[in-house]
This record gives sequence, structure tokens and C-alpha cells, in this order.
Amino acid sequence: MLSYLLLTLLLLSSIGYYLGRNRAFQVAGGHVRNLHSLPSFHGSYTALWCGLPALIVVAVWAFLQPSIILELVLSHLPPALRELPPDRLGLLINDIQNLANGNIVSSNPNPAVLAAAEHYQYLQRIGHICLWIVALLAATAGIAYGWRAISPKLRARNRVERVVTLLLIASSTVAIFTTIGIVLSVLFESIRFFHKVPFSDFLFGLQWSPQTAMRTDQIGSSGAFGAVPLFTGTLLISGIAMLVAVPIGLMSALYLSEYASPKFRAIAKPALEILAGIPTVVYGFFAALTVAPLIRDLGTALGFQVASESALAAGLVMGIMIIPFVSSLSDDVINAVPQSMRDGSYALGATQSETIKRVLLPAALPGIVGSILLAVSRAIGETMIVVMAAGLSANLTANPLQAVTTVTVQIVTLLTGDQEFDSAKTLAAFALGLVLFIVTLILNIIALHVVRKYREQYE
Amino acid sequence: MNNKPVSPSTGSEPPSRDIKTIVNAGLKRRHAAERRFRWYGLIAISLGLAFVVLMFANIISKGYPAFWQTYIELPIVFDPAVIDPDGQHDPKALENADYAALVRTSLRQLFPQVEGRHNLRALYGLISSNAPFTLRAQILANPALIGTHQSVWVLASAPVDTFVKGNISRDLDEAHRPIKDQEITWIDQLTTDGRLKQRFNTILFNHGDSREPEQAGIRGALMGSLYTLLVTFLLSFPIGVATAVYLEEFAPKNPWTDLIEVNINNLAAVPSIVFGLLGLAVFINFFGLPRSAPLVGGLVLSLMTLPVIIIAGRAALTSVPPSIREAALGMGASKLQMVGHHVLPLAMPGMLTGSIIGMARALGESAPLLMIGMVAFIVDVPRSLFDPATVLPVQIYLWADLPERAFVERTSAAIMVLLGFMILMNGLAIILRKRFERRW
Amino acid sequence: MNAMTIEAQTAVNGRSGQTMREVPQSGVQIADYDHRQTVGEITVDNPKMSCREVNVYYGAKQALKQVSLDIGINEVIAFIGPSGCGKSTFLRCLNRMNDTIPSCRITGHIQLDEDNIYDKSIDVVQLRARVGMVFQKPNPFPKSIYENVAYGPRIHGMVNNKAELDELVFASLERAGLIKEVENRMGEPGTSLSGGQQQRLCIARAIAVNPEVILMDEPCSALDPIATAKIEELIDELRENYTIVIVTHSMQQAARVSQRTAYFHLGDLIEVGETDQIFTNPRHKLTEDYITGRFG
Amino acid sequence: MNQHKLILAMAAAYALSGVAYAQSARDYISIVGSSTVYPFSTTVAEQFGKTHSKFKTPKVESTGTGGGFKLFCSGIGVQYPDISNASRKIKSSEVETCAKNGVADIVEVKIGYDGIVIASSKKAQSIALTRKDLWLALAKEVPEPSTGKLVANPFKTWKDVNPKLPTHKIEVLGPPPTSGTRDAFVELVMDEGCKDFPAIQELEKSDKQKAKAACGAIREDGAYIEAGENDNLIVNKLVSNPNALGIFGFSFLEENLDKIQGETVDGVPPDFEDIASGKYPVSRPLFFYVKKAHVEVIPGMKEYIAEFTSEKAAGDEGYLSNKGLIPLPSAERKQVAADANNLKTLAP
Repeated sequence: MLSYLLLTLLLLSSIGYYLGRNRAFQVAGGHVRNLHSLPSFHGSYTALWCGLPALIVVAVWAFLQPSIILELVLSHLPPALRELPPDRLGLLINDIQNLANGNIVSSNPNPAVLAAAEHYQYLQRIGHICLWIVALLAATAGIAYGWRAISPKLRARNRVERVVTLLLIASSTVAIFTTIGIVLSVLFESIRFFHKVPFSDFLFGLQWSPQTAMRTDQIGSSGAFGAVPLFTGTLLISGIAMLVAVPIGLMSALYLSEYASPKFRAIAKPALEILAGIPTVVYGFFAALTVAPLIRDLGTALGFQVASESALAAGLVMGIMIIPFVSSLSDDVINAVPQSMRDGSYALGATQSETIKRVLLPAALPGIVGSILLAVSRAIGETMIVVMAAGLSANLTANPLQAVTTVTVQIVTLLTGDQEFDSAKTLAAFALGLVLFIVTLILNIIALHVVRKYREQYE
Repeated sequence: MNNKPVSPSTGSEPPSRDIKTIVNAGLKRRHAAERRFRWYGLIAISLGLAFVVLMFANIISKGYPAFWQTYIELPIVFDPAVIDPDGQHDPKALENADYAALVRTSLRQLFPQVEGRHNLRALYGLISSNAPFTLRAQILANPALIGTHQSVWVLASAPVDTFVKGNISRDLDEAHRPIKDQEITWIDQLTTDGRLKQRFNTILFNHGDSREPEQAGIRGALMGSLYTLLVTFLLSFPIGVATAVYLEEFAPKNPWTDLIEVNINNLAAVPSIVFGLLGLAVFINFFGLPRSAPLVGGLVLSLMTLPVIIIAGRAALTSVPPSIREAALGMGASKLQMVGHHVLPLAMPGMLTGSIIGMARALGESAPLLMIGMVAFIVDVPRSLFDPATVLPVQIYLWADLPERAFVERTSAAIMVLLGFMILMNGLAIILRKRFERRW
Repeated sequence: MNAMTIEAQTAVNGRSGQTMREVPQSGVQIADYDHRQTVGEITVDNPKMSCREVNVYYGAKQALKQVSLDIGINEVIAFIGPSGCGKSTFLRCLNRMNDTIPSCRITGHIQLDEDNIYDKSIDVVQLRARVGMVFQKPNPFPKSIYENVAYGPRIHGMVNNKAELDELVFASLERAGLIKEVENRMGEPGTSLSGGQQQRLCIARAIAVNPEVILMDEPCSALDPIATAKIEELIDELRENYTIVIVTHSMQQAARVSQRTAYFHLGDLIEVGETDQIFTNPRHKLTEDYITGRFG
Repeated sequence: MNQHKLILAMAAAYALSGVAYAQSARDYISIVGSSTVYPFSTTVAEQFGKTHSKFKTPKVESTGTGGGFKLFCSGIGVQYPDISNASRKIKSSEVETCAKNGVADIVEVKIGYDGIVIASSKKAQSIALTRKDLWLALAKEVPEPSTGKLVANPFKTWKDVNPKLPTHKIEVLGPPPTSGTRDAFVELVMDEGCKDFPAIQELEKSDKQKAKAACGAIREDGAYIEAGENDNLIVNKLVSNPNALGIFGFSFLEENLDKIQGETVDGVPPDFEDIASGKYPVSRPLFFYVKKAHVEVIPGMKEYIAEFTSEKAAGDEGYLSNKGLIPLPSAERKQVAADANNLKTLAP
């Protein structure tokens, strides 16, 4: 229904466009230069007058109609039904709506409900018809207004552009709202958490064992909320990942941009980027089922004690995932170094590798550092791989062969398992989310600052 | 006439060293270093590519058998006494008739020697629990079949399928394999009789999820992904392009736009799971949108994709040289005309490329969807944005968690399909980039 | 001007059977625009480099056609000509900088002292150490002033210790006339200098390697007149010890700094000769048109 | 014109969010809860969807028992789930939360038993465990052999626990406390295994709460590895690590008999018959809980309950037993089915 209406409005808008344009020609007496703005702007002006108010009407209507209709239907219900407690009423409404929408209802509905459903349907029909009428009226009125307003002096272009600019500005604020949304959705819960667990205990405590006995009859663990083991675990795994990703990614980028023939580059670059496209779920299973046992067997053969969920396995696979991230960012950065630097070095008789090591890399260093920081923040926030491969034991260790856990793993575990609203345990997930958000925020800001500085240097 | 080398250092002033000899002395070492460095690069890239190959080989070797499915041919007697005792062809009665009995009878006829409750149960276990529904569908489509003898190919059960594909070894101790010796003899007999065949597994592609591996398909997840991506694209593309245009072309340099910029760059690197927390708090708890709906998934993913599109869009816009803008403005175009007529069309391929890459990322994302209830067992293929749905990566996550062995290959097959889409989308982006690549 | 015969030249080069170019006699004004054979003496007594029939192609496009020219020891030779005439391309052939452009193909013969620089046995690293280059836009490395100059000596292993390196760096900076300005700021980044200083830094960087030839690709085109004057002064001083090839847009500059001038047009070497002669008495119509400002 | 495209997109966005409000009716059953019951619940849901073609197939989410109750008890209405699966009985605290939110009438349906098995790789030699051994190996604090005082668990290898057991390291992969399997394990193994120790018995006399805590606390020094809720991963990890033991549901053992073996507990092997007969000590009942207020409103609820409690599903030979569910004894089954179909609510 609504989509037909929108299509009709669009149609009307385009009619408005032509009407406005023709009108502009008319008032100009056939000489476009008499007009302040081009006829097409007059057209757009009329079209906007036609479309925008009508759209607003439709949006508001669509937003309000269901609740108004419900109110009306409810007011016609027999008193016995009307005075049900709100939750029951909700179910009743569901019943009525199901009936009205032609869905099956399990029980035999009583006549009052049937009547209400019919009433509901009736009101819905009326509502739709009214909406059509009102929207069309608004649209035609808009056309009429816009059409009448057209005169050679009308600053149609400025007005149209103003509307479009406003739309553009509105779009750009979405990002702000997203951030506010994120902060709000984690902040309040975190504050509540810090009421229960002191901030310093959380940030500097060495023991993480959040599975408190939240029901009186359950035996939990000690209920310690020191997040340091999580942070070190996260750092350990990210560190291993970076040890894999940075050399491989950087060297690949260097090879591709400095040595590889265009043909090889055309094949190898997208092939490498496939790694970035593989969903993290897939990596997770690869890590847990293929890499982890491999490392275990290898370690055992060499006489090491390897946990089945070693940080090494998760870190290794995460490193593989991040390779293309590092390589494509480094590639950009290296390509941003002007050719004149290379020329200068070659002209002095430097070999390619000397040029790379002594000129390109130092020149690109800030950019590379920035991209590595971005990769680190990516590693810290990665979830699925560690959920599947890193395990849950919060060991405070730097031994990559042992099992560690990470911040993201704990968020998932705390939120998908047993939940209870005010328990410190659930709230801890939000506090961890907040930490994660802040840490990545800081990393990103530093990284972006560094990269931007770097780019400006060559602009 | 003389062509003898004349050393430039004949003069008194410059430090008297012959550059040729000096360079020659170090050349061997330097070229060796050069070669080494080149090798490091080659090794690095081969390692990267080896990982790609390894992952794909691993997944494909596990997943390709899932594209085949074992069927068993049963001689079925559509006995009116069983399915239509009244002889009325009443659709309602036909719908609720005991088709499983037909299957059982047929199996008993095929293997008359099998006796005993336990053994019979094992025998019936050869056939998928879906078989009666296959028969029902046939009868409902064509009631005239009642009373006739038909040969019907029905699905084999998952253990049989797994065994036929060789994923369960005969050499194992009987106690330790899901298929027992007597079942193996039955399967062998069916095979020799030509009653057992492998066909292309269409169920995988046109069925929704199921608890029975042999009936499980990815259609529902695919449609869920499609709807989710549709919402994501419809929201994030226009808003992303509009934001990029605003920031790059219109925005004044002030703290507010700086803030927006920092925000966008930061959002691009915010862990996806945080977006899940946002979706849970805002869309489900605050706005009361339904759980598990593609709409909510799409909203969350579009917030996640938006920064990617904006950043790509801005990069595309900056790559349009200022001279074009100046040319347009110099001709008397308004700023909006300049953008709309010249800059945007030139930047569009770049923007599309960025959007496709963003969409590909959204397609593979699962962590935020875990938070908004898209981890669910959903059989019906979703038909709208509000039907409960799951998406392909989450389906993979769910299947990987199931105890049935036969789900392992289906999980891998689903991964193959997902990767196929990924490669398709990335390939499209690469082609777009190639085709419209412009060097200014 | 003791002209060398072509036969002798080929004999020295060890090549034979090459088509020979006819050298028009001096004093003849050639009015024919289509006449594309080099006018003037392409040979010198004491050649540092000699090029014969050099062709350069970028993909299918020929950028340089059959250019033959000698460059004498300790002379400054200027290449002039309108944009796209091939003068920079030719310059870049002299130290094989064109190798860095994938689509570029070169035929012909270029000799540095007794070595054919396109011979397989010649190492491009060594060649470029012998033939330094200064670019149009100053391109100091993003390192300190000191490190910029020390770069060449370091990679070539020219010094054994820090003291030697210091000495070399200071000497080079001094010869580039920069020492007074940078003495106390050796640790600052090279990019912090002014444009003219940067260019002189690049020259210092080039001469730190002690090359035999220095190629300069429009070294002053990005600089203001004062900086240009300093560089020109520097070139004059350097001439004592180095062979300098300079590509320039500015005819005045060519006149000021060079002893010989070569005029290029659409990939052809049109005319070469003493600078005075070229500017006062061009023998080819194209040269005359160019220096009188009729085009270019 | 570009303006038009923009406007069109905006309109689409508005339409989408507008329609969201209009469409709030739900015509399918929404089920949440335990990951242990999930495989059974989904099987029934699917069977239900196939047999009753007029109803949509229910949606089943695996949220964990506790998470399920949280959603379930949030209130009455279409946005809340109708059924919550549980691998343990509903707690009184949860009943209270439910009641507070208006979810007063809850129907409890017991569907069968799930054995919790302690398994190891096929490659490993099997070890005969007792609950006492398990407690000693896994408890956070154990009585010191000489003094009997509770000290932090010092045992590193199985041999330390019981000289008859092999010498390899104690390494047990098990569920985190979020899971019902863990609750049941604690209740059935740990609480039982600790009983014979004088130190615990003394504690029992002085402070019951403390004794319970001492029995149920699982060590956190790495010998017990919380391996998450993904039991398939545990299976695979066992295969790669022959020294480790894993704790998970019976159905995973049954599906992977070629890779892993169940260890006997107190001399009883974890097989179907022994679990069904109650001889195997570590088995627990599984439930689902129905919101009675929804039964008449959400289509198909009654039929779903009927399907779940029918003989062909939950019976001795029912399809759920193929999935690894251990059926209830037939008398109890009949009673449960009758109560469920009559929507007998929990006693307050």
C-alpha cells in the first residue's frame, strides 16, 4: 500500500517538475536569460514542494495511524475486555491484529474480538483511503503553490540547493548519532557496573573470574572482576597476530608495489585480498579445528606443553586475517611516497632494496605505523576467531602456548549465557564494551592523526 | 682522438677516490642483499597466497560432497486402505494420512528377512524422515495415484548418505560407527539392485534450515542475507554518498565537521560486536522492533557499513582533480551543479566499488547479529523484512554447532557458497575499479 | 674544433657498417623545416660520453630518433628545445634512469669512457654512481640534511668511519655552496630548507658520490631568480671537475652556463654547436625560430 | 536528477521504518532457551511445521537456559517469547521475576533426560572414574590428605588424585557456568563426590552454605578449561589432545562414537540403556516452559505442546531418542503429556 503511494507521489513530483519547468519557460517569455534560475531548477522547486510536504504527511501518518486505530478499536471494545491489565490487553490486541491481517488464531475468538477485528480492518481501510487523499491533496497543493510562486525573480536554484544541502547535512549527522548511540548503550550499564565493582579493581585487578553465583542456589566462581588478564590476553593474541601480519603484509606490499610485474600484481593483489573477504566465522573454525591441533601436535613433538586453545593458534589465524589489511594499507602508503624520492635514490646509484629500506620505508614510516595501529585496533576488536579458538580461561601469562581469553570473548560469553539484569556479571560485559570502544577510539585517533600528518607531508 | 678514460679527479680539489673501484668493491654484496630482499618479498606473498589456497582446499575438500545427496528408490504401493480408507479423496484426510506406513511396508517388502523391532527400526532408519512428506506431496498433487504402484526416489537418511560418500570407514569397529554391519549389508544390496543413487543436492539450495542434515538447506539463510543486505544497501548507500559529498564538497572547516570526520573514521574501526550492543539497546529495546528480523539486522549492518562507504566515497571524490571543479565553477555553475554534473559522476565508480566492498563485509558479518537474535532455528524461508530470519554466516555458525556428523560437510558447503558470493562481489568491485580507473 | 671522422669513431666503437650521418658544413643556413639531420659538430676531441643513433620508444611511441652526440670532458652542455622534444628523455638515457619506466625501450649506443652503458656487463648501480643526476623539482629525502648528503657515500661504502663521512659531507656541502647556510642545522630535515637550498642540497648529495658526470634536468625551473643565479654560479664552479649536462627551458640560462648547446625538436637532435654560435648564428631554421621565440 | 534519487532513497527509508510499526502481529511461535534442549526443540518445531501446514514453523533461539528465562520472564505480549527451553528446573527466583512482570501462569513440561558424559579421545586409554576422583581433581579446594584441612587444590595429575589412575596431567574441557550442563555437573558430580570427606561433613554441620560452596567450586588454575558452549569444538579438541577429558551432553558422544569414548562413572558406562534406567549417575532432566497466557493467542501453541509430548516424539522409539534424548519412563511420560496438554500450571 505504502509503496504504491510513494510511487504515486514520485510520479506526481515528476509531473510537478515538468509543470514547473514549463511554467518557468512561460514566465520567461521564452527567454531563459530573463530567469534568475534555470527552468530545471524551477521544475525541481515545484517537485520538491509537491514531494516533501506529502512525504512528511505520509511519514507522520504511518507513524501515528496504528496507535490511533488501536485506540479507536479499544474504545469500542466491551468494558470487560477494555479493562484487562495492560499485558493481557496487549495479547488481545495481537489477537485482533492477527484476525484483521488474516492470520490464523488458535482459539475460537469470541464475538467481541471478531467485531473488533472487523472494526480494525474497517478503520485500517478508512485510514489508508484518508492517507491517500491527504497525501495527494498535499502533493497537488504543493504543485499549485510551487507553480504559482514561479516568477522570473524566484531564486529557485538557491532554494532547491538549500533543501539538498540540508539533506546532505542531515545524512552526515548519522555518524554522530551512531557514536552517541554506542556510547549511550554502553555507558549507563558501565556506570552501574562501576557502582558495584570499583573502577580501580576492574582496571588493575589481576584476577578475572566473573561467573559469580548470581542465584543463591548456584555455585559460581570467586567473582573477581580484575580485567588485567583479559587485557594481557588480548594483547598477547593481537601481538602474535601482528607478528604474523606485519612482516608478511608489509613485505607483500613492498614486493607488489616495487618489484612485481603488472601482470603478477593484477593477479596476486586481489588473490591476497580474498583473505580479507573471508568471513571471520570461517577463520574461527579454521583456527579451532585445523590450526590449533596442528600447533599442539607440533609443540608436543618438540616437547612443549601446549594448551589445546593456545593463544598461538588464535593469534596465528588472526594474523592471516589481518595480512591483507596491513598489505593494502601499506600499499597505499608506499604508493603515496612520490616517485621523485625513488628517482633521487636511483640516480645516486642505490639498488632497489636500498631505496626501499633507506628511503621508502623511512619516508613511509609514519603512514605504515598508522596503518599498523589501525590493524592492531582491528585485531583487538576481532570477535569470532577468538570466540572459537581462544577459550575462556583468564590466565595472566605471556606464554603463547597457553590458553588466554580476550575482551571480546568475554563480552560474548557474558551476554549470550545466563543473564540477569543487575548482576555485576552482565554489566561487566558493557564495561568491557566501553573499554574496547575507548581503546579502539584512542588507537584510531592516534593512527588517523599520524596518517593524516604523513599525507599532508607530500601534498 | 683519444678515448682513454679521463679520471674526473685529475683536478686538485675533490677527494681523490675512484668511484668506479669503490662501487665495484661493494657490488657483489649489495646485489646479494638485493636478491635476498626480493626473496623475502616473494616468500611473504607466497605465504599469504598459500594461506588462501590452504583455507580453500580445506573447505572445498570438506564441502564438495554436500553437493551430492543419496536417494533410495522404493517401490510404493499407494494403498487406499492406508491413506484413503473412506475412498472420498478428501484432501483433509489425505493430508493427515499415515504415509510413513507406506514407507515401512515398502522397506519390509524389500528386506523380508529383517525381523524384530530393533532391526526393523534400524531398517526404517535408512530412509529420511522426510520420505512420508514426499509421498504426501505426490498424492496431494495427484490423488489419482491412490491405489497404484509407483517407484519413488526418496531421500536416504544422513548416516546412510555419509556412509555412501565414504566418510564413515567400513574398517572401523562396529560399535564405533553410526552405521552398523547389517545396515551396511542393506546398503550394499540396495546399491547392487540399482536402488541407491547420488544426485545433485537441490535441497541444499531450495530448502530452509532443518534438524535433519539431509533436508537442511541454505535457502532461508540466503534470503535472510538478501533482505538484510537490501536494507543495508538502501540505507547506507544514499546516506553514505550524501555524507561523503557533504564533507568533501560543502562542509566548512569547523569543529563540527571535524567532529563528524573523526567520528566516521573511528566508526570504521569500531569492533563490529559493539554495533551489536548498539542494535540490541536501540533498535530492539528502545524502538521495539522485532527480534531476529532482517530489518533490524540490516539497520545494524548499515550503521556498520556506512563509514566504509563514506570513506571510500570521500577518497573517490578527492581523486577528482580540483581543476575540474574550477572549470565547472568558472563556467558559472553553482556548487551543487558542479558536484551533480561533474564531480559525482566521475567519482561514482569509486563510490560503487567502496560500497560493494562494504556490502561484502556486511554479508560475512556475524558477531553483531548474535546480539540481536538472528541466531535462531528458522525453517520457513523469510518472505519479508519482518519475518524471522537468519543470515548465511550465522547459519554456518549454527550448523557448526550441531552434533550430527553430516552437518560438517553442509557447513563447509555453506561456507563455499558464502565465499562464492564474497568472491563475486569483490570481483565485481575489482572489475569496476579496473574499468573506470582513471589516472589524473 | 678538430672534427673527428665518422670512420674513426666507428672504429673506436668497434662497430662497422653503420649508416653515416652527413654533417652539413658550417656556415650553411638550412631553411628546410623537414631537414631532420643534425646540423653542427656532434663530436668532440675528448668525449666523456658518446651517444650514437639512440632511439627511445615509450610503448609504440618514438620519443627520440637517431640521436648521436658527444659530451666532452669537463664541459657544460645544455639541451634546449620546446616541451616534449625529447631532451629530458635523452638526458635520462645517460644514466639509464629510463629503466625505471616499464614501457620504455632504448636502442642505440651510449658510451661512458670505454664502457657501453647499455651493455649487459655494466651494472646500473655503478653507472649511476658515476653519472649523477639532479632533478627538476628538488627532492631531498625525508631525512636530515646530513643524512641526505651521507646517503650516497653510505650505500656505496665510500667511507670507513664517521670522521671520513663527516669530512665528505662537509666537503660536498661546501662545494655546493651550502655549507654556510646549513652548518648549524645539519640535523634538521632536508625539507625544511628553501627551494633553492633544497636544490643545492640535491646537488651536494649528487657530488658526495664523486660522480664523473652530473645530469641536471631543468634544475632551476622550480626556483626563483635569486636561487637560480646561485645554482648557475655553482654550475660554473663545478665545471672544473665534472662534466655537466643540463636540460633547460631557459635560453638565457643555457647561454649563461654552457659551452655547447644542443637543440632538440620532436625527438630529433636538430642542431648542436658552441653556445655562442647557436644563439648568435643558428644554422638550422628550426633552431633560429626557437631562439628568436617564434615557437616553443 | 540526483536530487530525485536522494529523495527516493529517503522515502524508502521512511517507508521501511513506518511499516515496522504497522506490522507488530506475530503468527509464529517464538522459543528461546537452553542450548542442550535446542537440538530437540528444533526437531519438534520442524516436525510440527511439516505436519501442520497451516502453521508457520516456530522460531527457536539458543540463548542458554538463564538467558532464555530472562527473555521469557520479561512480560506478556508478542514481543516476548512463548516458550523457554531449560536444561534445569526453573528457579524460584526466576518464577518471582516472571510473576513480577505479569507472567503468572507457567506450564512446566519435562521432556526427558540428558546424560552428561565424561569422554576422552578414542586414542586415549579409558580410565574408570568415580565422582570422588572427579571432585578431587576438579574442586577448587580439597582436604589435605594428612590434616584434612581444605587447601587450594594441589593435584596436578590423575595419579595424585588416585594412585590407580594414569599419570597424565589433569586437563578437563567443560562448559562455563553460564550453561545448564555445568549446573547439572556440579549438582550431580561435585556435590556428590565431596560428601565422603570429613572436612566437608564438618562444614555441613556448621555452615551449610559454605559446605555447598566448597563442594561446588571448580578450580580456576587451568586444570579445568572452560571451553565454551560449542560442544563440537570440545569433541574436536579431545581428538587432538588424548590426555584431555571433556564434559558434554550424551548426544554428542553418540554422534561421535568413532572419535571419542565415554568414561565410566562409578563403574557405569554412559550408554542409552544405563542413562534411561537411571543407573548412570550423571543425568539430568530437560524441560520446556510455556507461557499459558500466550497459548490461546499465538497460533499453534497447543499443537506444538501436543507434538512435543506425543509418543512419536518423546516416546521410547520416538524421533527425539534418535537425536540423543533419553525418554522418561512411560508412566511419567503419560502423566507429563496429560498435564502439559491440560496446561497445568506450576504451583505457586
